[in-house]
Amino acid sequence: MFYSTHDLVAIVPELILTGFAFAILLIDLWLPKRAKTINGLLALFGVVFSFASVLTMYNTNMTAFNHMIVMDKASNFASIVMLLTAFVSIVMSFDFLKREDYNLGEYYEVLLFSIVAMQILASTYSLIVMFIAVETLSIGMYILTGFLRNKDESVEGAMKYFILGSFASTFLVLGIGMFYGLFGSTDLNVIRTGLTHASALYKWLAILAFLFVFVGFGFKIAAFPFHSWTPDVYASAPTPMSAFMSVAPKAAAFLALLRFIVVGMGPIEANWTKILWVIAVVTMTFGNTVALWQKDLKRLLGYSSIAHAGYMLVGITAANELGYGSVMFYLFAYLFMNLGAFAVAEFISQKEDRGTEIENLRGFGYKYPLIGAAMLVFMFCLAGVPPTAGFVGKYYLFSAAVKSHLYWLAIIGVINSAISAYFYLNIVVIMYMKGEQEKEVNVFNSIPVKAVILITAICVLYIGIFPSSFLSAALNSVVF
Amino acid sequence: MTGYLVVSALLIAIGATGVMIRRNFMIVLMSLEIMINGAGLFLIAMSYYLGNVSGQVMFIFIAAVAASETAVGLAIAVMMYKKKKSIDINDFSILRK
Amino acid sequence: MKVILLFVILTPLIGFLINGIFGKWTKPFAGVIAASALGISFLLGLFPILSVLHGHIVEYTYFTWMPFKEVVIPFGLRVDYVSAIMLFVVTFVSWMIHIYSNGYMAGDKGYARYFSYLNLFVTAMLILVLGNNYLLMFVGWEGVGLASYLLIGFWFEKSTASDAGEKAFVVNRIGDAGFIIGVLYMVYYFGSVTYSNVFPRAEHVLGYGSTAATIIGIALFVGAVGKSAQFPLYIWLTDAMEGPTPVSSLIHAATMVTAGVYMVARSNAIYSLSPVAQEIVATIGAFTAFYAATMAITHKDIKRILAYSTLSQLGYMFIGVGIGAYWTGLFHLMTHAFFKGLLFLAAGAIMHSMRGLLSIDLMGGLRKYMPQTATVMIIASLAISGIPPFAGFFSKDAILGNALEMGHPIIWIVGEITAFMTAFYMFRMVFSVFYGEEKVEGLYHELHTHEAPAVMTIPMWVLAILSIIGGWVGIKMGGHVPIEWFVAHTAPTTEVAHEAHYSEILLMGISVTMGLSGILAAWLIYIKKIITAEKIANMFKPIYTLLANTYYADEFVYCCIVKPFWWVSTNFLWKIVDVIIIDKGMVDGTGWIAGRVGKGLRLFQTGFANNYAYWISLGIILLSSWYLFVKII
Amino acid sequence: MDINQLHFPILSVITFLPLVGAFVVALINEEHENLIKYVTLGFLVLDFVISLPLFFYFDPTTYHMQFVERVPWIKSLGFQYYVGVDGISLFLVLLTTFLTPLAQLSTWKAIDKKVKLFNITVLLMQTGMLGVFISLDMFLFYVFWEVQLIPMYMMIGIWGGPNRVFATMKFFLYTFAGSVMMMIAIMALYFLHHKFTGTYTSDMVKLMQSPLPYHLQLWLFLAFFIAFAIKVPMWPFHTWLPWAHVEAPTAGSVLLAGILLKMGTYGFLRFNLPMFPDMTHAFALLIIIMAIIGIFYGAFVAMVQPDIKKLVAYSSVSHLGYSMLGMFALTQVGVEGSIMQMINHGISTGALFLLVGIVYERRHTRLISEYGGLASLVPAYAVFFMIFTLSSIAVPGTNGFVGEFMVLLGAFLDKHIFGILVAFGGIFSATYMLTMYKRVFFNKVTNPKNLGLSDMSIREWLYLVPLLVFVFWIGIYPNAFLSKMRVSVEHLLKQVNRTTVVTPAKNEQVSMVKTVVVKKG
Amino acid sequence: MEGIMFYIISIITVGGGLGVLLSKNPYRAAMWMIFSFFGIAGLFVMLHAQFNAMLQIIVYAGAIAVMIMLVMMIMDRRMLESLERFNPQAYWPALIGLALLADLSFLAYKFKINMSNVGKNLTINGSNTQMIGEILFKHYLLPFEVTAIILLVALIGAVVLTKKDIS
Repeated sequence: MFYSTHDLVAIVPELILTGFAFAILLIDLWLPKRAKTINGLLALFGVVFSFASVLTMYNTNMTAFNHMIVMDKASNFASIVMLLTAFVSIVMSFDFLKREDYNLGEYYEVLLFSIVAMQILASTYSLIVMFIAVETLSIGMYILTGFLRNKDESVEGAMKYFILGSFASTFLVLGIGMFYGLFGSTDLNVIRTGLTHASALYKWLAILAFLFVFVGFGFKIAAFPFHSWTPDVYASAPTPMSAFMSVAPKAAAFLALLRFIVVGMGPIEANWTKILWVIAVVTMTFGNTVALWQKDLKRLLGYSSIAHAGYMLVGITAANELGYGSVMFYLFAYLFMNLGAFAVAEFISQKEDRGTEIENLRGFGYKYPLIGAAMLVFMFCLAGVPPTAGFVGKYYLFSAAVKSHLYWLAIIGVINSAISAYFYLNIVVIMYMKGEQEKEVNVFNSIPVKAVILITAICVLYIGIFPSSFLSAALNSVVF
Repeated sequence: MTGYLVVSALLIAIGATGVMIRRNFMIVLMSLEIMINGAGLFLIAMSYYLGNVSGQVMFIFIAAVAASETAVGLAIAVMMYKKKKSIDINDFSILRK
Repeated sequence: MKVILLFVILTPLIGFLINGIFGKWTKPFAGVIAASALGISFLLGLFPILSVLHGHIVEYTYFTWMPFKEVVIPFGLRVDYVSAIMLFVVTFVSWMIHIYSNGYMAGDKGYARYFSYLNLFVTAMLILVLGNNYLLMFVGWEGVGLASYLLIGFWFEKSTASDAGEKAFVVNRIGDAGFIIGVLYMVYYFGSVTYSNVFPRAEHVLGYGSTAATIIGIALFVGAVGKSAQFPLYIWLTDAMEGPTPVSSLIHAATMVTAGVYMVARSNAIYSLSPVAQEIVATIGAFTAFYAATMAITHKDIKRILAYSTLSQLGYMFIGVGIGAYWTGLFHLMTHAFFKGLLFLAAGAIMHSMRGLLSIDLMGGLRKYMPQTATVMIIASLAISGIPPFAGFFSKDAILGNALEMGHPIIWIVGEITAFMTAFYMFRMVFSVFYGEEKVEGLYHELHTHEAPAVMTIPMWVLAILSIIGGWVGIKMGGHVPIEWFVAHTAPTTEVAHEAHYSEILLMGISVTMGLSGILAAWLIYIKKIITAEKIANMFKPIYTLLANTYYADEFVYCCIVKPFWWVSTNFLWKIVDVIIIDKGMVDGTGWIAGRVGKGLRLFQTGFANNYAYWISLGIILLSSWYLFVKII
Repeated sequence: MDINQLHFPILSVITFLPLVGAFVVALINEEHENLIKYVTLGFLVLDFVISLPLFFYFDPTTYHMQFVERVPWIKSLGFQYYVGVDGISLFLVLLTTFLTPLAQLSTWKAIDKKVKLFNITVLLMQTGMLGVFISLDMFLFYVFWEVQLIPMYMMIGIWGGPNRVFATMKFFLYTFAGSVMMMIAIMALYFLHHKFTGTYTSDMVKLMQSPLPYHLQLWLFLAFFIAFAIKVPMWPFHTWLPWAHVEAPTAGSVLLAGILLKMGTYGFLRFNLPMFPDMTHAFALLIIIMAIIGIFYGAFVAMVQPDIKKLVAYSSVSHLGYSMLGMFALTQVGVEGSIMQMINHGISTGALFLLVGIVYERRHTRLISEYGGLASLVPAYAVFFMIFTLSSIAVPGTNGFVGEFMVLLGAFLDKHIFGILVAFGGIFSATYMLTMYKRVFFNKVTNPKNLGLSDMSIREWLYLVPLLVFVFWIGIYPNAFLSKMRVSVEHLLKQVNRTTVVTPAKNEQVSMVKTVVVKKG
Repeated sequence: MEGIMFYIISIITVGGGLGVLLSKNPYRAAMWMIFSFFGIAGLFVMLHAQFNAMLQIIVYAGAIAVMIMLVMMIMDRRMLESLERFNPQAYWPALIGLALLADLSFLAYKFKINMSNVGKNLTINGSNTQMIGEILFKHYLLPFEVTAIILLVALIGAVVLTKKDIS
């Protein structure tokens, strides 16, 4: 068993990012303080090149490293989502880091390594690789959460994230160990073959193993009851990183979960759909109802991301191609709306990344008409109102459920989106309908952030009105 | 086999309980180590009973991961200490509800 | 002819539009415009009437109004024997009253508005009369109701006037609901509402004595009850006297209120099929005739006396159409239009010169100041009391005679008693107002009471003449009564199996006796003062109180219907059902539950890292133990 | 078969022209308020003018969709941009293009803050509303259905009264909650249609012929029912309406009452009736009972309202009860009457809201008790108010009568008792409207604040007179409208009756027919 | 014989764990932890995983424990010792822990795998290390490389989180 350059081709996007990460690591040492932005630009280039390589190889279908890693449309689609997220987050970070006086090269390094981990997570068929990738990514995230280390919240967030993340990953290891014990391998295809012919006892044990593995993934995608870190971490992390965390790791984890579930757990579909049914329902309901009481924009988005994870679980629960495709599409749509919303949070944030209370948005729509309008679009998008990407995404998710005759799941889903409309619209209310802001609120007047807000808003609308090509791409991507 | 698995289960449960009931961050960290070792034991036991060395290889990865985790965990502990001169995790609970 | 007939309706409509839209500028000539519009209308109307007299029924369809799959409703006008009479009465009396109004309303600030309303009323009334189908009749039916509403509330700054207008409209709406139900049934059975389609097929489709005919008959009669103010929907009419007196004269005496009678006569083909419906019509008519007359006896307000008298007379008309002798109803309708119109005009003249005072207690000996008014008033009173050769005698006699002949002796008796009371209260009024002494010293002087101007007296005289000669068409000539013969072309008298034969002379004698004795009684009490009215009132105190308060009908309606209704609507339907149960409870409650769930779940997020770990562990335990312990074992 | 007799994408043009207008207005500087108003009005009037050929070129002899445009939209699922009108939607489209400019004209003075945003909102709303009525693709329909919620939400929330936030939230959430149920049903319909016919389509015209088994129709019907019943709003789903109406600015109320509510009734005609014929028959009685309750309940509650707008709002509940009643009577005249009633309600209630707005603009109160004796102060206004009141209480000669009579007749021909019961509804509508009229316009002027009231300005005349024309046009010559909807309604009823056509007398036979249908799928 | 060994080592392992769980003093807890790690290493040896046993001692008992001790060194000793031992509501989470134990033990009891190759294939030429090396570099190259990244990230992270304030 020997490796060839062929194997390296499959990880070109990862390699590019790794290369750039190392480049930053080295160049950072010689950069004077005022030129630290070059780090960011380098990271941006890395992302762009990686993105370009993903696009060039979009239709490739290859496996490498003893089937441990593949490059297929699914992984490429997920890569696109992650790289776009990374791109936007990096753009959002430029001025942010300058303002916070934390303009360190390490930020971008860790970020790039995390993306590498995510890409690997998204493109592997081996559970153990998944575990390592998840951990790499998690560690990156712990670090980025605590990056503003002089801030109480940051420390606390990182601490919680760390404890809970490690806690959950133990169960992931346990689950992987069980699969290994049962089937002698952690390769999903082997597991699938084994499961197809497995005895009832094996199947039963496999379900339990599935549960433990799911703890790990559930933690990453913030499914109830493994969600508890989400709001705290989102609220405490640097805003660009909250944005990043709410999309990219989720995209990777969802794709990994899809692979694990669809490929590995295919034979016991009947069982995991039931489990996921319950989890999806609880997750949506939890996220949405608790979000009703939030006062802080970032925290609200944290809860809302729990809810959105619930919606996406609906797509997986549906257990059909449409469902998987729509999960991917939803991730793609969610990218823009959530990043946009976080960008607005950044826009209103003060020094030390504070001041993201919703109340600070009072009269915002009139003071900043364009950005206000964009926020309006994001809010309606998150609530799932057409003509936005969020609506189309939700439509497909629920229609997948309906296709699998999971009517109640779909109904609970839409009821939830009606509940969610309340708190999203409440933001609109505050922006437009509560009169002027009394106190002086200094916004973060960063051109990149504004550009992000406007461009994501346009994208949200564009995808909402002309979803066709994106949708076919998403639907075609999940043919495993 | 059951014996090893039970030991593994005990370690995981003890570690989990530690995470749940202890307030000292360092001890939480240790509990996490114990947990992951319990899981690692499971893997090694599997490896032995299957007659497949992959499990042992995996344990190496897990050890590496655990080490990195600990490194970061300790960094966080230092942050906490710097911030509040305390590593009681209950002192860090302003983010809630 | 087609265009002429259309213009009979259009002319008042044009008058309405001119005065209504350009009222600000036409104000000085509003009366002239309106009256001349009516004059033209009347003259144009003569053409179709002549045509009918020559035996040609005039019917034209102008356009299809509402074409449905189930029924096609045309806009067409029809003048036949029945509507010819109505056309004549309506246009002529209206014309007279328009002229009269020129004098009566002079100086009012709503002069143009008044005439536009009046023209609107005539338009609607003509549509009612001339429409060739029930729905068009309904258009007119509601249209006159609307005009009546507007005119009653003409002096809208008086709250009694605006209340009365609303009351009239709403009460009429109850009747209208009945009417429309009748129309619906008609569509159901006939697939048409056009007279020429319905009547010839009525017997074939419905059958004699069928429930269907009864239902349609009763439903339509509910409409008539509302419009013609029969018991129990009469309550609006007395309040309607809040309007200007010419309006009372035109709408609430001469024309609109008789629409019900016209409609029943019009629908004779249906009523003749249903003895039950006929019985109901006649009974209600008789009851109202008597009931209203009792109330007229005690009232002191001239217009209200006349209003109750109108109710009573309308009751007579319903007796006429109810017993199946449709011509008698229409005959009385016509004569009543003349003399009752005249009575109101005369009352108006009195009011005019008394600056709006109306109570008979304030008057007396007015004859000297207003001789012409007094004369016409007496003529009209004689007519209404059924004294030959005045018009009322012939028509009333025809009704009562036919009632007996058709086998309704009780109705006849009631009718005769009512005739006595009619004469009594009419002459009570005449004697109190025109004869005797001035009751309030110096009042007339102070008010500069004088005779009405010519523009008012001339129409009065015209009507007075008609009140005398108008009934002569009811005299048997050449073997048949002209009016009966005329009407019977369209509304033949229902044939009765056992027709009783009574001596016509005897019946006439009884009627006249009743009338005369009524007058005599009034003379004895109010002129001779053999016994004072107060004494009688004291003798029958409870009855008197009851009558003076009009049987407490308004109070009853207010306390038992209106008030509970408002109370239930406000306190139960709105404040409890709508606001609390549905809105707060069901709608907001759902949201509230979601909020509570969120508030509860929020407690999970304690902020302590340990606690977060609980949930993860618990999740694992719950999920896995479901499979571990429940699923397998 | 689809026809586009103009060979010109007229429907798209009228739908998206306001959107273009919104962009144009967005580019104008906020300070040029008058320019903004004129440009907006210009676009709306232009839109109306362009929509007129729809009326004149409409072919009343066919039930097929006309002025059709069809472009693939979301290819992977077969959704299309498919628009067209038939005799049912034609008038609602025209009503929209007609009413919006008038509503906008009414805001000339009433909206004094954020004028630019307001006008953009109006234009966007126009696009959303038209889209709902022209969509023939379920998905497209749903998109528009929800899209128009947003501008309405903004309109109530930004320019509304003191309780606007609560009202607008309630409006949005309530209708949204209803329509997401419809979303599920739309999805289910899409997949079920595939199950029974083998093709995926969201083409409404095709779905109307979809053979759905009885038990599946039930749930789908209910889901659509909830969405539309809330929108209509039928009793007891109506409680958002008084809130929304009272708090909304005049133009908002006009559009809400005039057009948005019609979407509910229109939805029933487009979805529930033709797609679920069995359920339509099964539920007809229930819905009719609800409609009748609504008619009376709306009237009773309207009667005791202290606020003019709230009164008119409750009267809407009553009026739309008529519309629902006529529709579910399932007779030709009933359904036509229902459509007429929609148009009438748009005109007369819209006008009433405009009128309330006029006086509100001057006095900033809508409480009946604050007024009195207005007839002598503002006669022209009083006359307009009277005429629209009459139209609202269905006095013959006005449009209201035509619609109400048709509904009555339709209901009566279905079951006598319905017609008879509802015939009495007119009493109460007269009561509440006239009582209000009396208290506002009659009697003496008691409140000295009213003395300074000025009568209607030319602009106000300008937007009320067109409505007046329609009051009498429809009242006197309804055939102009009826003839155009005749064939479409006939076809609709044929669809509704398609399963019961097969010997309806015997239950077994009917169920046999149904099993055949099931097996086919 | 083996059975007895197993029990002794198990008791050491679990006892160490319990020591961590219960001791108030973190220094002592760290000692307990090392104790436990040695136990685990013993179990590894029993499971024919000699390489891992060494790894366990070097990495865990050595590196990690030392790191933990080091970090504790820089902290205030009194603070560390004065911290509350348990959470205020420590009882029901302890119950959760017991439930978890029951759950996992039952699972362990039920867990059955194919045991036809017990103890085989774990060595090449009697060397467990060589076998691991073969597999690691031939089969698990990718995860190995990724492990490099994770360590690097942890390194960077530890630096960036703890180094002195930049300003």
